[in-house]
Amino acid sequence: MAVSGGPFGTMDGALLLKIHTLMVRARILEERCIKMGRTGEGYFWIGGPGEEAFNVSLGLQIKKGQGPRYDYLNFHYRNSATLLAMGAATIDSIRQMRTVATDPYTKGRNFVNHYCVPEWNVVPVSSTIETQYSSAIGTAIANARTPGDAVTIVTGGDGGTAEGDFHSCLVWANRPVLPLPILIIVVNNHYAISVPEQTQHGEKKISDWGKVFGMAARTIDGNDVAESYAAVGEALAYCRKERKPYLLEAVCSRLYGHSSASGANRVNETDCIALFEEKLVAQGFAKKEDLEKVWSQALAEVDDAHQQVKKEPYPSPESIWEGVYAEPLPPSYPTKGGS
Amino acid sequence: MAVSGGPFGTMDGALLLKIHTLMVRARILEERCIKMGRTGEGYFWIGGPGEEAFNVSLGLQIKKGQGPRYDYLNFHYRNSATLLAMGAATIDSIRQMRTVATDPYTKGRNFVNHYCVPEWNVVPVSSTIETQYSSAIGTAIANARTPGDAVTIVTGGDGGTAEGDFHSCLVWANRPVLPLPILIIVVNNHYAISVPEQTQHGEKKISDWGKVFGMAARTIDGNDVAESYAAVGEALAYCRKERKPYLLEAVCSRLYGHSSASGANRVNETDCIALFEEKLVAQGFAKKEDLEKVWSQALAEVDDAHQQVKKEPYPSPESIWEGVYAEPLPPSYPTKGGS
Amino acid sequence: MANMVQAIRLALHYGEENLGVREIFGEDVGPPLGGVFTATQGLRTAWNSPLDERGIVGAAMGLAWAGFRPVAEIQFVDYIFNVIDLLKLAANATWTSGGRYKTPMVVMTPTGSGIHGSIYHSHSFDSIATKLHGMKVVCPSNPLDAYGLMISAIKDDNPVLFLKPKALLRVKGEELIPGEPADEKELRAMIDAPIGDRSQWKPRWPDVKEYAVPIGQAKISKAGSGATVVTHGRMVPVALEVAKALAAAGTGDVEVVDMRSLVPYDWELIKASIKKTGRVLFLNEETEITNFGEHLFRRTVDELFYDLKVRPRLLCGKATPGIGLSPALEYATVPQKTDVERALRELIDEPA
Amino acid sequence: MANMVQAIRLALHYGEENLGVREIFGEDVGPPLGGVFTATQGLRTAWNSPLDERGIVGAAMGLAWAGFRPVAEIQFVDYIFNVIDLLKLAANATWTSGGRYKTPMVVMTPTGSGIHGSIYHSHSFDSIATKLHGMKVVCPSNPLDAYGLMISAIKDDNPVLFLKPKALLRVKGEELIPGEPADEKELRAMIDAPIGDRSQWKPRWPDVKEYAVPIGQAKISKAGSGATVVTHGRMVPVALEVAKALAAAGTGDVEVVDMRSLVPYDWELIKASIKKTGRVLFLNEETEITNFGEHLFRRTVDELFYDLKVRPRLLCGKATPGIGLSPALEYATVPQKTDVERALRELIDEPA
Ligand SMILES: Cc1ncc(C[n+]2csc(CCOP(=O)(O)OP(=O)(O)O)c2C)c(N)n1
Ligand SMILES: Cc1ncc(C[n+]2csc(CCOP(=O)(O)OP(=O)(O)O)c2C)c(N)n1
Ligand SMILES: [Mg+2]
Ligand SMILES: [Mg+2]
Repeated sequence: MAVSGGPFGTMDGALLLKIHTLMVRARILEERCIKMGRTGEGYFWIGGPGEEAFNVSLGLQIKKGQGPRYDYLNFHYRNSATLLAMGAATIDSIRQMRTVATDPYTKGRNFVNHYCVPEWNVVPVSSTIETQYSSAIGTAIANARTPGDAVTIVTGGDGGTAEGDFHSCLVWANRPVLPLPILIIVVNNHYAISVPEQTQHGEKKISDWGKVFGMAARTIDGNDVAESYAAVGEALAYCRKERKPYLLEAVCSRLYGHSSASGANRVNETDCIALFEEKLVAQGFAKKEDLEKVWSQALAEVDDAHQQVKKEPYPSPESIWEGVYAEPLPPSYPTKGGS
Repeated sequence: MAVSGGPFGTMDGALLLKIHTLMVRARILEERCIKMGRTGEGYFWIGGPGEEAFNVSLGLQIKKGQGPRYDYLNFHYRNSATLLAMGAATIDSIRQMRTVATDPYTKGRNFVNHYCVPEWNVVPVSSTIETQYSSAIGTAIANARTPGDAVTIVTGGDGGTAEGDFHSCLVWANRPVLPLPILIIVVNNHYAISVPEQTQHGEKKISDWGKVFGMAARTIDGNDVAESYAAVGEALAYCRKERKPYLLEAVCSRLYGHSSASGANRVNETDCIALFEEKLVAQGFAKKEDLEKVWSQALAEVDDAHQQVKKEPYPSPESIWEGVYAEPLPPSYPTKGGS
Repeated sequence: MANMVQAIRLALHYGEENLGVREIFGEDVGPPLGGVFTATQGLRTAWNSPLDERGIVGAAMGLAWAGFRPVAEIQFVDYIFNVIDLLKLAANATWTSGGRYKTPMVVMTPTGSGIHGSIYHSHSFDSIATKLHGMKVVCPSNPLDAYGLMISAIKDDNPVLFLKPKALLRVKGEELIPGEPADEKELRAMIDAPIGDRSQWKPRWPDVKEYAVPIGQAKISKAGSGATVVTHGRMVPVALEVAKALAAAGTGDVEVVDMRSLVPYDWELIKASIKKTGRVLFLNEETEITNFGEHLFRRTVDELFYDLKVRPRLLCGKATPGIGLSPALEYATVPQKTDVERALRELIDEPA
Repeated sequence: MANMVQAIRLALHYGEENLGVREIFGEDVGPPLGGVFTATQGLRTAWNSPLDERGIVGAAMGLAWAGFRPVAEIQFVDYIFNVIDLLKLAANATWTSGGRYKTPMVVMTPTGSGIHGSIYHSHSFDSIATKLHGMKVVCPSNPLDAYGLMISAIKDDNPVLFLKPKALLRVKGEELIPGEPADEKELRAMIDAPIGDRSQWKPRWPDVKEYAVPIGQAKISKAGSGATVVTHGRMVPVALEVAKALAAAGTGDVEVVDMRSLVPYDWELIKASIKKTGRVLFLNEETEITNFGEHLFRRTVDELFYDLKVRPRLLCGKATPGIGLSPALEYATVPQKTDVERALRELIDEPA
């Protein structure tokens, strides 16, 4: 039986195994997408393998729903495990990877892991680094104006903190006339594509940006489930109650490099799932065989989904005209592409 | 005779009186420009009355010359006293205010106090708030690459620190692979046009931005000549020697409001010249009458210059085509403004 | 009659009371100033932002996605060029999300020259604005249209860029806004903040009514059969003045089309006018290398080549890096009345 | 033969050794990557910047004013839209300063579609680029021109925007760069970094020679007398392929004009070609509402109306908010070979 206390504190076995399953499902899904990129079934791949410990911990503690009484999520392109933890379907990411018309996020228009879920306040993920830290200002103002405990969450990478949008987010989050209930997350994987963080960033820790305002800020080991789950819980509780900002830096691995552009090959960094499984077994929360079953089930899930998606149609050429505006295109809008 | 030590420390009488004269000349010049705006002899006015103590202290300690072995100056539109301290002619500002062709900074094209002096490394002042903090990165890299003790100096306001360019400047100044010899100055007059600093800025002090990097940073009373002169000296010495950045916040008055758009009326804030004169007299560095003579001489100087400028021609319509490129316009460049 | 800033203020007031506008913000937009041109004076939901255009547009996007129908201001269009990426994101969010997200937000900003604004208070923005596909772009030439376009912009479920011609902001209208007091002194006393201390001041709002100028509808400001001028914003009164003078002198019968919406634009109305007159001048303030008028010009040649009596014309700004402050420089750079006269003369006089 | 990234790399090498280039930088521009397309691999003065386009362009401006002749990279033109204000400052500094400051800097950036780049790796930028008056804008269609244009860009005393067509970066040239080894395998072994650990690697540079393609000079890529296509960058090989096929089939004699420089552009050459053929198609990838081709189109009508046998044409991208990833979407949005064929057919077949 599970040892109480220990490395997982008050987290119970059911929660731990739920987290484990989500982490594995996310990993298997990303590995499938990488493969689809390699075989030419999809194009560019970018995603979150290596961030599952942190991202699942985040996804499970979000107040999910539509409108300003719920959390707003301004994500970047590595939050697949967060989406799965929120309840997203594996198949939808495979749809986006294959660019089929049934891709519910972008209709086959955007790269994989560029989500958009209005029902859960997941605003459109954009490839433009750091702009989500600017739009997060707006969703956080909406949360601030609305009675209740909903907050805005924004995620991005270490490299992106060099952009002015990160500055804007910090400045606006700390406005004396309206402090914002916003959890500002930076996932530090120590690289921006090929550029090592320590060559370009003079901050000792990214969370040191909080010192300017004396704001709540912390750096954690995002490869550790227990630390991540507790830190996200604490930070969210603070934002929800105090209606103030919190800066959370999570140090994570980047297990398949930056993206398919750099080969998407497995690298030798800490694997948060392996680490977690070791502890689960050591503490008696699970047996090795149980955990292996989780992997094979996740694989079967992805296989099924993949088979299904292969039968689905690609978007039609004419569909480019859908959604230019919220209403249909005016009849005299130029659509010929010239004369 | 002058009291040694006292509020002026080691500054000698000659230096103090030189500073005083420059401050007065700058004030009189700005007041003339304000008047020219009112009478329709010029258009928009913006400038630096109230910042003379700090700006003269800065101007006198610049390593002046052309090229990367000298200091680069990335100024905003309130540095008139710095320019005069560097040796600029009063008449040139009046030329710019009247938009005559002899305006050496911009040929009658830009607002007053938008300088540009290639011989002294004063790069073109632009109305766009905070962009000088981005171009300063480049001039500072040039200084860093060049043996010697030259540095880059950049100035701007408190409000502008909310822009991302301020962030870029801090990040690049503190890059581990190439720290920059740059004096990053923020003149805090507590307002951005009509918006009070304390409503929008959660930092206790603007110099707290230095805490992110543990960089040298300080806030001073920019209305005080002795404190300003010493602080600029210390900060410049640090940058020159250590080849590292320094963040200096100078709290100053905004004696005629934001600009002519807000009326350019005198407001009730500390007047650095009055303060300085009191101390000069109290410490025996000057008599009241001597100081009054400085004012009347400055007025005469401005009167003469103004009379001269009135005789000078405005730029010709065709001159709009000069300087589009570094070389003459290619013959087939479209110049008709349409068909 | 209300001038254009008053008209915009009244529309924003109508918007916050009746159309769900919950946040109006930007640099100096809240008290005490209420906007550098006073367009937001006295509004209940107007507030000051940090000096940060990226934060302003980012905030507007987020608020739009949350359904708050924000109206954000960029203090001058000259200072919009560091947020083109964010405007693009606002414009493409609906399309990118496969139609699932709406981005109902208004970004308003003073545009154009004519106030001795020098290099950074004289910019026009039409060609870039019309390239932010998914964004609607409007530009009124008079207070009543400003009122009606702002109400449409607020109600629209797409992002709308509302360009305010700087030089027309203080020009009074010729038609009353529905609900506006007939006496303009009374209006001023009701809604203009007093000079000096205004900390205790509150506006008394007239009971203005909904009046929408549909986005995408141009207007024939003056009918004519001899030639068409297609223009917008600050150039409308100039074109009208010239057209009326020609009519009075009996030397030309010019139709003036005020586009009002740049995108989507009223191609049907423009086309009908050109078909009728067979002669057309496209007129705007922006510089000539890649000018929005060139798009209209090209489409005219594409679709109306055989209806044209003479080749179409463009009159616009010179392709200089800026507009100089000394008046001779500005006048040589941006079309002036005499330039419009000359262009129209040539257009009319050319044998068919 | 060198491909386009190799050609650019050789030109930059020539620049740092002979033309005073002292800083080459941008995101991933230095070791180990040497640029996401390897355009800066092995260069002595290439270094990595923070992930901050504003800092990159700001640094370039400051370095230019200090005489360091920087070459800065924006990783993709899709990520240039947050620095338009800074590019404008770089472009207007000479004019604003009354001609006293020069701003010799190069900003290079991959442009256009054709690599399944989806919404943010498919942008074109021509119309905004050509509106940054004071900036020069070039865009090569083959390695030798890329080499020659980069050398001219480096030598120029004005800021130059160097647009690199993404889809052509790996396409080999048909002409040798002066000094390039004849064997392309040898070139690769000399200047391409090895796969895997490259910490010890150093390039062996061939002794390339100065070769400048003057900015402002277009080129006739294929002569013809029946119709003119004016194009640049990625559309040049497409136009050439179609033109050659038409010639081979004896169904059309098309002249292909490769602009190479967008601003200042070679109006004399374009004009002469249109005068000769009387038929012209402007072809580019960018979206159609306010498209740089529309500027050229308008000028053609202004100056060559009576030389035209039939109305001029524009073929360009559709005015959608983005270019979709699924191939059918991209192909429906950006001109493809079949579209060019159809447009040229119509142009040629229309009775004069
Ligand atoms: C504005 C912008 N600039 C450049 C890029 C190209 N780019 C894509 S990902 C990336 C690195 C991001 O690094 P980091 O912020 O650390 O996030 P990570 O990918 O490591 O999670 C870059 C430079 C971009 N997408 N957007
Ligand atoms: C990018 C930009 N946004 C807005 C403006 C309009 N503007 C001119 S001065 C100013 C306030 C500047 O305040 P601060 O930075 O405190 O400097 P100060 O004028 O007080 O010295 C504003 C908003 C501008 N010039 N540039
Ligand atoms: Mg990273
Ligand atoms: Mg200030």
